[in-house]
Amino acid sequence: MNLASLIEALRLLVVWDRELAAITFNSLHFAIASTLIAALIGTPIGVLFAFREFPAKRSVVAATHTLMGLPTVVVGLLVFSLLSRSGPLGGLGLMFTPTAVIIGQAVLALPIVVSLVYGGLARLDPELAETLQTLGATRLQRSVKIVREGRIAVVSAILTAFGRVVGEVGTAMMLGGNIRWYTRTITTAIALETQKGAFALSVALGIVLMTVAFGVNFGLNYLIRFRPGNRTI
Amino acid sequence: MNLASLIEALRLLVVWDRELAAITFNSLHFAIASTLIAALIGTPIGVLFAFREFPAKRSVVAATHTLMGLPTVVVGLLVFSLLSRSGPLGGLGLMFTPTAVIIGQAVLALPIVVSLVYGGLARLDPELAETLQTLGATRLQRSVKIVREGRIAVVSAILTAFGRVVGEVGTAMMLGGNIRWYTRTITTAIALETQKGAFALSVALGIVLMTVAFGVNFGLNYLIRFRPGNRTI
Amino acid sequence: MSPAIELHGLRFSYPDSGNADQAQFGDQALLQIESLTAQASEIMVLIGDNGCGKTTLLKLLAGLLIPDGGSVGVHNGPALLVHQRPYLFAESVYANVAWPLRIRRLPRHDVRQRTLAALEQVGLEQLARRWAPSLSGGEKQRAAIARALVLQPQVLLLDEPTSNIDAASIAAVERVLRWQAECGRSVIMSTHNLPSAYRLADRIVPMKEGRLRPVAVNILRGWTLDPGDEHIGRFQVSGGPQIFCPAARGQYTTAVVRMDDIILSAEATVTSAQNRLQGDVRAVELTAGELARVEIDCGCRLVSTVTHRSVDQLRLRTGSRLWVTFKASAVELY
Amino acid sequence: MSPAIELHGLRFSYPDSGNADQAQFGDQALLQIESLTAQASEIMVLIGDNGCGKTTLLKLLAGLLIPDGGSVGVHNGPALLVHQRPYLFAESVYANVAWPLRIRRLPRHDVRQRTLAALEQVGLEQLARRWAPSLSGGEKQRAAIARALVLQPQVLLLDEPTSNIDAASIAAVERVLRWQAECGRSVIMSTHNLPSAYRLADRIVPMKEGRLRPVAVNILRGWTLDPGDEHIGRFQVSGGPQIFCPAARGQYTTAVVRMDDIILSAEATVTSAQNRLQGDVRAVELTAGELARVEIDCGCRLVSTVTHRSVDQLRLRTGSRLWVTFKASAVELY
Amino acid sequence: STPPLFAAGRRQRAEATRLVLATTTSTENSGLLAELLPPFEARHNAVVDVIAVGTGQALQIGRSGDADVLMVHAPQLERAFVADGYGVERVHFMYNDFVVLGPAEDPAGVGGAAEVSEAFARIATARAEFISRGDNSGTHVKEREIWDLAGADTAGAWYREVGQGMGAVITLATERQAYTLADRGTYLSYTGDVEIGVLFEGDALLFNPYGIIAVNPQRHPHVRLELAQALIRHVTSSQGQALIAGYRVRGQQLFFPDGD
Ligand SMILES: Nc1ncnc2c1ncn2[C@@H]1O[C@H](COP(=O)(O)OP(=O)(O)OP(=O)(O)O)[C@@H](O)[C@H]1O
Ligand SMILES: Nc1ncnc2c1ncn2[C@@H]1O[C@H](COP(=O)(O)OP(=O)(O)OP(=O)(O)O)[C@@H](O)[C@H]1O
Ligand SMILES: [Mg+2]
Ligand SMILES: [Mg+2]
Repeated sequence: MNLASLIEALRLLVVWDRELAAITFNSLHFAIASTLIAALIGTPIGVLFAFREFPAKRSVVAATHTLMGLPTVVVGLLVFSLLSRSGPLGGLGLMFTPTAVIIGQAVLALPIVVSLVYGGLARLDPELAETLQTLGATRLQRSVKIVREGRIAVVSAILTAFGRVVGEVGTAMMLGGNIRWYTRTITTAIALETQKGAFALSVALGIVLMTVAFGVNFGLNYLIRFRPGNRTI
Repeated sequence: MNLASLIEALRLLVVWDRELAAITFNSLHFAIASTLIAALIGTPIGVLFAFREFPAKRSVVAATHTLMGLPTVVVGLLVFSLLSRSGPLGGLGLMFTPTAVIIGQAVLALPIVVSLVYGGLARLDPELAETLQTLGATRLQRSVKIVREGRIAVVSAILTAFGRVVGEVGTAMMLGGNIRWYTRTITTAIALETQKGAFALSVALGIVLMTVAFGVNFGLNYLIRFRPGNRTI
Repeated sequence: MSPAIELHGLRFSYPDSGNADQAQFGDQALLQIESLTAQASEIMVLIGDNGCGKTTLLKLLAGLLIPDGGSVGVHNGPALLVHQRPYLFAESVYANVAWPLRIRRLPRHDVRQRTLAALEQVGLEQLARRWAPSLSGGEKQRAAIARALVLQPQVLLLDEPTSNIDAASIAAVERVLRWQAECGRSVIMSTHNLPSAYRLADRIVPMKEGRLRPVAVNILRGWTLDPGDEHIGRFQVSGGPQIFCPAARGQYTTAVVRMDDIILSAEATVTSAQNRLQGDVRAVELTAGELARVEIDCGCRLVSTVTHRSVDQLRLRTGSRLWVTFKASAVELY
Repeated sequence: MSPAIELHGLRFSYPDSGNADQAQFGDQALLQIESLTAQASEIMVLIGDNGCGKTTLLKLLAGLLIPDGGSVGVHNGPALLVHQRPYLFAESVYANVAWPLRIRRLPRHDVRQRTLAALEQVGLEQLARRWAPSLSGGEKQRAAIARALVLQPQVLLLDEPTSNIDAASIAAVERVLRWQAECGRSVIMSTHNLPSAYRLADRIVPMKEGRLRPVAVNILRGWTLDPGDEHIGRFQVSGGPQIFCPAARGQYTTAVVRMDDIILSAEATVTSAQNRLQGDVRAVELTAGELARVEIDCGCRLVSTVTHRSVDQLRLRTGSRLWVTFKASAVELY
Repeated sequence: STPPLFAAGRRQRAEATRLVLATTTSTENSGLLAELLPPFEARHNAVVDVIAVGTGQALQIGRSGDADVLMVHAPQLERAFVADGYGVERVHFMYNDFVVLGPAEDPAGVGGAAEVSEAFARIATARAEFISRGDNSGTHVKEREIWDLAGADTAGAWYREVGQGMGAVITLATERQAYTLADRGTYLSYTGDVEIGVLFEGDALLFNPYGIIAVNPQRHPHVRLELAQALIRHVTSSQGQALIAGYRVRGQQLFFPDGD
């Protein structure tokens, strides 16, 4: 890598190349969809972990925490063996489609959401749960309120999952196949361009990726984290 | 992938193949070393973020949080451009050595440790910091105590970083080069074997990876998280 | 009147409190209560040393802890607990107090009205728009009480509601609690503030090391009369006799006669003690340690302890007539 | 004696308290104090309504908040604050209390000795091995006090140290604080417990809406004498006269004479008021609202308020002799 | 050095000289290098660290000086590499060939084509799905060469550029039942389920020569030129050539010695 590739990278960004746009769109599409799925399923589970006792909870929590580190290639392998033509769900023909990537990335994001939501909420005041119970809230209402009180933890969990998923390359590559115009994402493209020795596009894509991540984070942080004193009745 | 590869995978595990052992050792070596470096540098920074005010703190914190999602390939690219023979640190000849991988993975782990430590500690009781101050603790003593009080958050941050690093493939591949007996890790080996269509070894390696992650987590969880009532004087 | 709360054979220990804790009370449960009932319209006050189990008992009554044995029955809907260190949601004071109503989907207008009314009851109407975590200690406590009041619960449990609260607000809180009882609701609270306990309680239940002690006695309701004299006061027991008490300015509603200071005699002997009432023995109960507990009806119920020997000498039986004598200074006003 | 704490022209507001808050006190600072000093060996007690700024002032004195203006000077080392809702570390009670010593690298033996001594002072020696978060409310409060005492700070700040604490432990805590003052240390505390305040305070500083009010007066130290009479008591002011007070059993150490109940006269008129003392005017201070504040030395210092007209009629000047009269019931014992 | 708990590597690194070989994936993945290198390592007390990447990246690594010697199969790119002064000399030492893979039904009728350009033209006409490596690898360069010759327009959804290694492309082609161009070595050593077969082979255009190049020490002084040249001598020596000729996977010869 040298100065020339950096300049070329900036040129690509300024011109906003059509292919760059398509790749960025794919990355966002897959990451947002999968994070959303993981958040919808994972947040309630995290709340459950934090405020309910059940047998073997300790082990289940530790297991979930471990699954946070689920290697992308393992998830790739797993989902591959399900969706492959020779696998049980082969008939759906989902292999190497956007859907396959989204499924894989959701699997990746789920334990992150669950574990971080749990971790954050478990540190809330133990009297919160008692207060909600004594005020006669239903289970759903309690969960909603707990999430609201622990919103920093929840948002940060979801953002972490998004960051992980948008930046991962293993499942996107194994399940999407890095097909141009179709399943190619920023990270698989970077991997490809690096393979080719074409660092300019890699750098441009890297910059886009970081910008996306920064933008999303700053926006959400601003919206949710830094408005504690909402004083309207 | 089919039943045959699964059986072959189990055979490899039972026999505990010499190469499997070397690959596992590499993975652990790189991940532990890099996580340790990131923990030593990142924990104090996280404490600082949580309990000290400084200009533009909001932005710095949000930026760090974003860097958690630093794509492995971007880190790979970055460290590559530094360590390459044609880069500023080329003279050290570190490219395609374990050291290069450890540097890359430490870069990857650092924002994770900082951001999660910060996130966890920021949720501690605001009176903790005041109590430490009024009891006359030095800055170092305060930090140590805060980390102790927030040890769940800190341990979980470090474990998360470890999990991320042990399961990542981008930097290990780009900086280590997947050299047999030398820089080949579980994840790069999986990527290689999958390329060859050799799913058996992939699966075996995947199982080892998950076992490592589970083992480390269970152990640490047990040691630190679940002994709150240490009643000895 | 049916009991609002019934509790029988209750046993409770914290699960992982280890042996270090248990050592304190031997091998027995941390909390062990044979029987306790609270009536509707009654204010019951738990008092006792730190760690005697007041908070634990209240949490059991609120259903927040599950007893190891025995039964806890709350009639007329669940009991609502205001914690010793209340948790306020990270939103405005108004939103905190309105929340229990909002989750019950009450009309917006009702929510507003009842919330503001509750805030006014605890004197926080000025702070409705404030962000709850920034309240001062006592303001937080009062906000939590308002958040409970807004639901108009049939059984209200309060854990040291008046600690951290200033005198004026204590009066306001006491007024509110008395009003709750008058509306037919039960109030059970713990406190270390004895004056407040005497002023409020229909029944004071002392606790010690996880056990109930005999309820406090000789608490007389009424009003102080214009002293007339500089150094002696008079207290009109409602529906009962006037008694002499220390001179005191201001209005008091409660007189407590110290049990040990009451002298029983068969004849009306002349002493310097100002209070001399004739009454009938209603009950004699021999207790451990050579002492007996005698309950006398002399217009108002008074209880005294005497030795077993005195019981024999005075021939104390249910129905016996006798004289009850005590000094004005044996009376405390609240 | 040099002041342990000096404070001048202090102004403070919370940074993002928004306009809703400020509205309360106009555009002025939340806390605004012209001057306040505390001596070594002095116990100063802050009293006032919820939200009047007691906690804020204590945090400013402890250096935990930075004033917007003015100066806060603490001599003899930093002031140590025990919070209103103390934070205990998630470890044993012993470890909590020992921690401040351990970080100062004291020898193991000293740590042990001083820690156990501090625990004993607050009556928690039995619970040394307990895990701090599982303590009851009052136990937590006392553990936090022990953790501060162990350092033997020259200036000790306590925010409502006796709320949540049972009567016996309050007595223990009061004993400890008095001992601190006797050892030449300053104690500054806030409380809503007026009896405790009167018993303890060398100076009571009332606060209102972030401002200091004139300090409370007519607080006399001494001891009660054997009553002899049933309905009148006597209180010996230490180094001063005996005064008549309501009959009361038990030992009291403090008598407070209600300022408004003191009558000043040029002649020794005969009234039913029991207390009649002759004294010299030490100061006359005309205040707003047609009232004057008169300080009289009659063996003990007493302060009374009279109208401006009375000042003229009685020709009150510094040095004038006059009679001070008040009823026994104008005296409160603590 | 690895501790005894985990099996030790081939050789004690400490005493050996390190030579970095950047190579195309086919040589490493097929297992050839594991046969070819040990005798060399033993003789020179060296460790050869093999970095298996696409030809494009291998050349890039050589350009940045992070490898001492390259083993690649894109003659045009190799010649440019040497011409630009990055390599000392390109030495041709073996070859194999490319084959066209596709589903057994052969919907485009590739099997009947006379030459490979016609086969590609038929795929384009039928708009049958074709998986392209799309990664500047030797295979990709060859594929583009054939498309140009066939004069076909590859714009369209049927033509899928995936930008992955040969093995992954074979997997993809299997999953999608699509056509692709692969080198015979990788195809034969691919051990997964392959539900596509060789439909066309044997055209002279499908000749796949492998070259070995020492990185130029004038550009990168740290390069171990002598050892690199010793390796080049080894692979072109009669011993080396015999090892290449003798290497079999499932009874099939993958590479053919062709030392200059
Ligand atoms: N979670 C817990 N685990 C173990 N022991 C506990 C726990 N909570 C309280 N205890 C212990 O149980 C006993 C009773 O506690 P409880 O809180 O009911 O006392 P309390 O009467 O409310 O005291 P206070 O007046 O100080 O609030 C105490 O000894 C206390 O230390
Ligand atoms: N962090 C904060 N941000 C904004 N306002 C605050 C904050 N903390 C306290 N206040 C407000 O400042 C005022 C003074 O609070 P402070 O806690 O000093 O009162 P206090 O005298 O200690 O009351 P209490 O007796 O209830 O403890 C109150 O109106 C309170 O609501
Ligand atoms: Mg309690
Ligand atoms: Mg306060």
